[in-house]
Amino acid sequence: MFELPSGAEIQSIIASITLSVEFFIPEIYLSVLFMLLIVIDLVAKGKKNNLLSISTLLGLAGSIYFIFRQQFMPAEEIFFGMYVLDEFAIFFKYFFVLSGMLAVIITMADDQFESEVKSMGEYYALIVAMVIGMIMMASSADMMMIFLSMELVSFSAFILTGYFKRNPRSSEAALKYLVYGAVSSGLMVYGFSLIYGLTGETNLINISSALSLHGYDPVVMILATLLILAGFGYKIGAVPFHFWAPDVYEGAPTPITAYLSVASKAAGFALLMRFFYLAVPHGGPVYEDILGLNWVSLLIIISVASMIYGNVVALWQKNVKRLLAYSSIAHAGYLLLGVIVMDAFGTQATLLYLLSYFLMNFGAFYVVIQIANKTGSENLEDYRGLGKKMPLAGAALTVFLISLVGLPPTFGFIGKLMIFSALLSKGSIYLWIALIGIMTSVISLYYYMLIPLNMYLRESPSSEEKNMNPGLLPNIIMAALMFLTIYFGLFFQPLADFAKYGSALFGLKLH
Amino acid sequence: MHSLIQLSIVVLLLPLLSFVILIFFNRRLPRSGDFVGVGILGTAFAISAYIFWTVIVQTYDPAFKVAWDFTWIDLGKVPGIGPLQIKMGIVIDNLTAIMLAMVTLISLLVHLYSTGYMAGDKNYGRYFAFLGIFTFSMLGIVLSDNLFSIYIFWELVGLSSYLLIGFFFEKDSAADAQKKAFLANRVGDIGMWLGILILYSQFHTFSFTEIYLNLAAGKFAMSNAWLTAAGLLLFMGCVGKSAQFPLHIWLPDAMEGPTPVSALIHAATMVAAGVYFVARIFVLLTPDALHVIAFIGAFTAFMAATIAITQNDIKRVLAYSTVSQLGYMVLGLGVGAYSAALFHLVTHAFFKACLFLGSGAIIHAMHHEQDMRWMGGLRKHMPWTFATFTLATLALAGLPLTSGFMSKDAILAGAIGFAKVEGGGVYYLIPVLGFFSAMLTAFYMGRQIWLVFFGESRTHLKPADDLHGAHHAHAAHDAHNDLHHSAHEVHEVSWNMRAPLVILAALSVFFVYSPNPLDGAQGWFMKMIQTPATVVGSYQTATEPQKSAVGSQQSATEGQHSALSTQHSALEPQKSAVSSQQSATEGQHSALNTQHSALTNERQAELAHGSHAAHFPAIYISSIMVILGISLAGVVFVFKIIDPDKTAEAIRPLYLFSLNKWYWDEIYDATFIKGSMLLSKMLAWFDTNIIDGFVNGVALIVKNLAFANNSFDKYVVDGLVNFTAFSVNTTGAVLRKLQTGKVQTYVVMLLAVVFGYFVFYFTRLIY
Amino acid sequence: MLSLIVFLPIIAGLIILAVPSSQKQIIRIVSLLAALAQGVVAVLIWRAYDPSLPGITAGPGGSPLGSFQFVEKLPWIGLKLGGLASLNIEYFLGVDGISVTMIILTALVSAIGVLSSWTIQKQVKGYFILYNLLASAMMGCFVALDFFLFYVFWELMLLPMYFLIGIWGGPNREYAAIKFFLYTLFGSVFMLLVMIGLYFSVIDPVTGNHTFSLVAMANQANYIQDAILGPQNAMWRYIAFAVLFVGFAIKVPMFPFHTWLPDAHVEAPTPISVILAGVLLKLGTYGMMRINFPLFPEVFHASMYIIGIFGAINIIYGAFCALAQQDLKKMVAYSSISHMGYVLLGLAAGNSEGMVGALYQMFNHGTITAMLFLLVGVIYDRAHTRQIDKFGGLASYMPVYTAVVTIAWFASLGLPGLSGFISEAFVFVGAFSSITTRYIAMVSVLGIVFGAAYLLWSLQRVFLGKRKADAAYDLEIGADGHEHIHFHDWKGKIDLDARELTMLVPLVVITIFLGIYPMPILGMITSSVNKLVEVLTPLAIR
Amino acid sequence: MEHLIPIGLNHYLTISVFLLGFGLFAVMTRKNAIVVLMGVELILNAANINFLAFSKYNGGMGGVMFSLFVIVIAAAEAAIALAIVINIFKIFKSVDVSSIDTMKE
Repeated sequence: MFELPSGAEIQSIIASITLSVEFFIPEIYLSVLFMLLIVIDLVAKGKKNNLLSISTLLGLAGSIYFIFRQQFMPAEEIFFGMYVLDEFAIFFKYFFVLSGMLAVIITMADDQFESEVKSMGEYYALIVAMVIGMIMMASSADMMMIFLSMELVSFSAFILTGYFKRNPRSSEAALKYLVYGAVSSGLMVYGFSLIYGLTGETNLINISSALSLHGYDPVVMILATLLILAGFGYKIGAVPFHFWAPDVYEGAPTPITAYLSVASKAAGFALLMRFFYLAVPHGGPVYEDILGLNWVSLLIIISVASMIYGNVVALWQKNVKRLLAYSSIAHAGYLLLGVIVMDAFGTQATLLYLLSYFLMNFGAFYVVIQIANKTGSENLEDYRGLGKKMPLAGAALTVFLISLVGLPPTFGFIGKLMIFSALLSKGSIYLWIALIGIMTSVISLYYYMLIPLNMYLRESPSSEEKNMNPGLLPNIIMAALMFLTIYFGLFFQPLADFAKYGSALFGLKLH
Repeated sequence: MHSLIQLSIVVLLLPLLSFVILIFFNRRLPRSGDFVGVGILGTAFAISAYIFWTVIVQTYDPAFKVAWDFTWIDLGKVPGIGPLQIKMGIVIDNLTAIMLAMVTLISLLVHLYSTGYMAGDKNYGRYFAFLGIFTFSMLGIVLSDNLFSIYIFWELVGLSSYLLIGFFFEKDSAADAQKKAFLANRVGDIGMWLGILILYSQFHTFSFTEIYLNLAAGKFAMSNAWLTAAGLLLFMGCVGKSAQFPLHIWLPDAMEGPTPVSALIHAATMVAAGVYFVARIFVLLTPDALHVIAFIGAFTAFMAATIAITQNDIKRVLAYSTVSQLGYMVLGLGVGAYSAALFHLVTHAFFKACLFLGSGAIIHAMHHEQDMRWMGGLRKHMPWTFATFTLATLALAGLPLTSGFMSKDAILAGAIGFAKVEGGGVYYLIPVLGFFSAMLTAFYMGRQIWLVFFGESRTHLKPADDLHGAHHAHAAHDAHNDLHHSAHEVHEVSWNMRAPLVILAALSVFFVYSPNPLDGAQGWFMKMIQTPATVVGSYQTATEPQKSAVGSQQSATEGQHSALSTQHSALEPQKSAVSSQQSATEGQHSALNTQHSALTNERQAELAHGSHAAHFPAIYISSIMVILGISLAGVVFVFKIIDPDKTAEAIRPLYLFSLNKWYWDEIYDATFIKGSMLLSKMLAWFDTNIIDGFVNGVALIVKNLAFANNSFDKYVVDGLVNFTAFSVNTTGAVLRKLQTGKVQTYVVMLLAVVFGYFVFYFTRLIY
Repeated sequence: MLSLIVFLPIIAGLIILAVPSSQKQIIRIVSLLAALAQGVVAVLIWRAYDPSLPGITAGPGGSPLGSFQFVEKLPWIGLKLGGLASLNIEYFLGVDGISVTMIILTALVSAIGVLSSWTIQKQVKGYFILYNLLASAMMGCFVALDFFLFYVFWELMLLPMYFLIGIWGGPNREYAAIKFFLYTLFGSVFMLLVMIGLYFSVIDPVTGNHTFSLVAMANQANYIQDAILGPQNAMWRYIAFAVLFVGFAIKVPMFPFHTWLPDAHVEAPTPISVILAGVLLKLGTYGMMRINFPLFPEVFHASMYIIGIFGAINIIYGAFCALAQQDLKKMVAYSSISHMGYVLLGLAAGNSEGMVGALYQMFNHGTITAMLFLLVGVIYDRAHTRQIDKFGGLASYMPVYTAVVTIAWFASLGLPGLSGFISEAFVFVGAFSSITTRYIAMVSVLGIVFGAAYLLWSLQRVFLGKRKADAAYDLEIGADGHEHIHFHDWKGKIDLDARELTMLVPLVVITIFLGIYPMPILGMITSSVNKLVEVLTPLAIR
Repeated sequence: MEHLIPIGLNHYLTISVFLLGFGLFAVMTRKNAIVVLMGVELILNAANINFLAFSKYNGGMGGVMFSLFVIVIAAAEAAIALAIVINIFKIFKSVDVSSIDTMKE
């Protein structure tokens, strides 16, 4: 029924592909790195040395060069518009590569791996794979690409979550993640299929034009969107699609928890923004009237729910990792606040918030790991009196938590400031949401402060004097992260400009 | 700056200097530096005596006045008001000069006396320091030319009185008394302060002269009721300081202080400051205010007199008589007998100081026995004390040939005149009460003299435990005295305590003040202290001539910047009248008329006229009353015709009523003290439980989580349940249950949510 | 100059960071030197200050120069945001009449605080680092003229305070600390929203951009008509005013947001109580004078009456609560509440006398309450209790201490000749002169009596009379035959020792001197206050 | 043959909806992890049918491509899933999904 393409067509296709490739170099490079790591693993069989990790670091660092080169390329749609290269994508490329590197660094610092697994084997390769997947999530403009990249990320995440094979929690987390992820991505695909049915298109831009041209059956549209939202929501871990998050975050190896809570959440947001900004018609009064369904209202509900739920439930947590898991749900809510503003300022605010969240969350998890290395526990009670034993770690953690609350002079405050500014720049319509955000951040102060409270205000029950010094390198890293968190809290201009750069292309496409 | 001003500043600062020296160096100086105090006060008295000489004797001028002020606080250009400064200043007129001399003199005498009385006390030096600060503040009141600085020094005398009453602070009774005194004064002061505020809020100045100018110019924007209120509120200050009803309760307790202090502060000077202050503000008191003042004074005089009858503590009797006499002065001011009241102030200061110092001598000699029931027969042992004490007593009782007679008589005359002018009726109550308390005064003073000096010594009658108590009381402050004392060890006090008695007694004789023992009005005092013209006359019945007159008065005064100095010009004829050999009465009479014709204030004219007319009746009645009182005392105590105890039994309720000081302390304690303590308890409870519970919402989260972290769970108990916190909490508790840990329930919820959304929008779509 | 005075303590903190924690003495000395240097700079500022410049709003040509002094104005953040918006934050410091006194006060109190911290033995290093951080933040709040900068400093104070109470505090320190933290944060987070709203409502006349500059915000001409907090949005302006007011009132603390204060004071160590009462409370009222009122003058004018009523409640309620306290420190804490009520009353009067009184009261309350807490700390060090009924008759055995206490107590109850009186007098003068608050003033006057009541009563119970049966000290006959007092485990001097005197004497001197001749302080503040009153008076009335 | 009803788009869609329902049902109710995963496969295949049907009736190869990729993904997913399930079985000695809930709340 389909007639084969002529030679000429094939020629042109090949030509366009070869043309596209040069816009695709970082991804290719990373894929090579991925395979290379597997090879290295095979060569250095099972030996527990830092060869793998170091090479991963270097490899990822190397990719930055290619990404940097892409900054000077014109914005392009490659592979027949399935894939785009724009500032937004570049921003996230940097973001993901850096988070990958931090994940590696954290992993190197985590002693749990010594006890839990024999060989790091494919671990680092999978991290790289996730980086690739997330980069593609951030830059794909076609439902098929979206699906593929999401699955790439998910699968690597499943394996990494369950990486401690002998650890029941880890395995349980993996299973839950798997089932939940599979279901929600299945639903998402179903939603995609419906949209495909409505428009006959898989490319986001064509979809939006088709939708706005021919209109559509609202019922199907609603269903489709909800299903797709289920897929995205599961990635960003926002209420009500968050259920997997606490268990997985608690069970997974801490570096992976950090990685998931920052990077894959960011990827989800990248996808969310691109999809809703490009494909789904929004803001235009026409569709609201026909549909009675306003995307913004939907997102508002989700974000408010996330802020309240995350913060309120976190009040009850005794396990620091789990506490941070809930806080990350809440932060998904804050990030959504930036999305619902639906303009360049909002995007910029979101991106900046992501950056701050990146810094402080990784920092917090890093300190948590350092403490776990020494105390072997992540329970709040076991943090008692740590402030004296590990002064630097205590101070650093306090700074990160303060930043998570959003108090000056930390980066987290800047993030909140930008988000709320974005909301208020729209006048008083979003003020009540801002109020909810403020209130919940006051609540959050309480449970965040529980940790310093235990570390400083309470004496540790055990008075045995074991060496609690994490060692030089970790101290340096902690200090560096702490310093950055404060530094960018005072001089955030460069990062804010970077975020502005990341949101540049959207400036044109937004209403 | 006028030389007198400079001198007065020196006088003002000298006692402060003595305070500073003594408070810091009393331990290093020999004799704890009492000679410093005495010496400095001597100098101060010398200077003020010179001032007195120049003002009163040399420039014999009722309207004499020099003033000087400086900017104390500069508020810059205040929006809506313009440049605003707050000035401090000094004014010297006849009254000031007299007060200066009086205060420094009595203070000097008390210093001298104390060197004997307080000898050996372990805080001897500090005592003189406190005397210094008191004298300083008292002189400040006397010299101030504005309400603000008067208020400042007002509080400062309060402070020094606080310090001196509580000088034997180990005694709880002393500590209580000093607190009571300060608080009672504070109550009066807030009234005074509000009065000041009313005037300031109108004229944005505190200076007397400017306020009076503005008032006279009719610039008072608020209603006349406010003006009366201002007057009465300012009068409240006097009520507090001069222990007028209802704030009289502190003065008797203040006798816990050393006796010389009682003489200086609580008889002669500080308590009189209230009267002095009312005199200063006399011109702005509306007739309504004056009526209230008159009644309060009359009632106080009467009430205190009745209480004094039954008191047994020698100092308490004198204390209540002080209250009573202050009542007289206030009464005098109230009825418009301005100069009479001030006259009484001065005379009373001297003879009452004499009485107190005398009682101090007695107490000293009796080894701190204060209960008259265990005294008696001291006449032979202490002749000097006896003589002076008796003379002063006669003055207080108001027998002719004494100073007290002249002043009290003048007041009573004024009262009668007042009652006449006001048209009789209830207003006759005032002179009646006055005369009656005059009789009571004579009675209880007679009683005191008799109990203390006559008869046989009753020391041995004293119950042992009582003796014991007394022993404690005085052992508290000088442990060196031996305690096995009895009457025949009593001997006359040393010269440095005797001399003041003699001087003060001498000052209670009539010729010091007036050539005519029957008429103080011929004396220099009442000539120098003239009733000033009211400035609120125009606020009563604003008739045209008054207005114009006031206006002219103001225009006339702008030169000398004094509202009152018109009297000067107005009084020229009076002086001529006095100098010409007419009968003094007519002179006085015409003088008053001229004065009023100048000021066109009929009321003051009528009052003066009335008091003058009532002069001789007053003399007769009061003399009769005094004779009555004394003879009654004689009947009861000397000739024992009436047995006091039996009578007491006969009229027991009245007796107890008087003995217990009309139960004022009990009443106040039951109402105000208990009330405010209860209220404060309630509020504190309210604070910790209700407010903290309601407002401090987040606390409950803290508490619950604290509970979860099982520490300080006691906080779970207290505080009301806060609702926001509670809801936050419970929602958390409920929501987290959603996280069942079963992945399939997660999926179910996911689908449920999606389906829910779907249904929601679907329905919105259909309808 | 201002940067110097702000960041000196932080520098000291960094130096301390380098010092090994075993070198306690060095650490103390470093902080002391920093505090003294701060004091020196403060004195220089005081000497060089020109009282004629009004401040509050911009001078001629919309530039703060010519109105403010020691101005430091650097661009800090200049962002082009997406769309048309842009974010401009300036590092903008400056001084005018209402801040210069507070600077002096802060320098003084924090220096005294360092001295009084000498007795801290636990984790000295951490303590002084936090302390210096706190000192910097406080100073920063007083000199910042950019709302953003102000907010940063404002929030920066919370954390050190939290730890200083929480780590070095008394038995219930956790509770008190978190209570303090949550209260104040609750107050300040909403400030953030108002700040952003103001940012989008105000245009800097010079640059034409939105601005956080308080100076520009204080001029109603710079507001965009239909902005969220523009003149047309009356409702939002009222809400914003209320939000800001609550935020500051919590710091003051104003009834009914005051309950954190007694707990915080009772638990906090002495130096922290001194800082808290001496400076932090002032930040609330300072914020009102600098931000809350001039930015929303018409709302202020509409709500003077309510503010006055709250002030009166503070005065009387605080006095009554103090009357009922058994714990000396708690009594002093409630007395602070009562005295800050005078400040509120004075502000509510809205006229120069009242405002001058309020500002002067802020200064005096700072010095006097510092003295009170130091004195309470002295007796607590010795007896390890603050229960009022555990003493009695101390006057006989600790004469110097008693003398200082008497001065402090009388200063606190507003005795003439001591600084407290003048400020209270002016507050009343102002409050009574303004028709709005006249009757409130008449009620509040009762505070004078009850203030005297609880102070004198406590004075009597602690110092006068004889030793109570269950007193916290023993009496023993000394070699010289006199009775001597003896605290159970107190080795030091019974009466005030040299260090305590060096802390107290300056305060006593200041209290007395300013009570006799207030112009040194008043002279600096009057012009600014008059200007402020002009700004606050709505055009209709002006 | 012409009396037979021609198979239209709706038939395909109906089937896919049924498949989706079965899949979800399986995921939600079955205890056995394997069956749960089969449910997931059903969901994906439901999507596949949609894609194919739509692409048949709308023209264009996008749907076919998509379904191809979905199939591949499903295979990969199955592989990973089985690995995890086996690991679970090693540890918990059971593959009862609902019994594995050590982490909750």
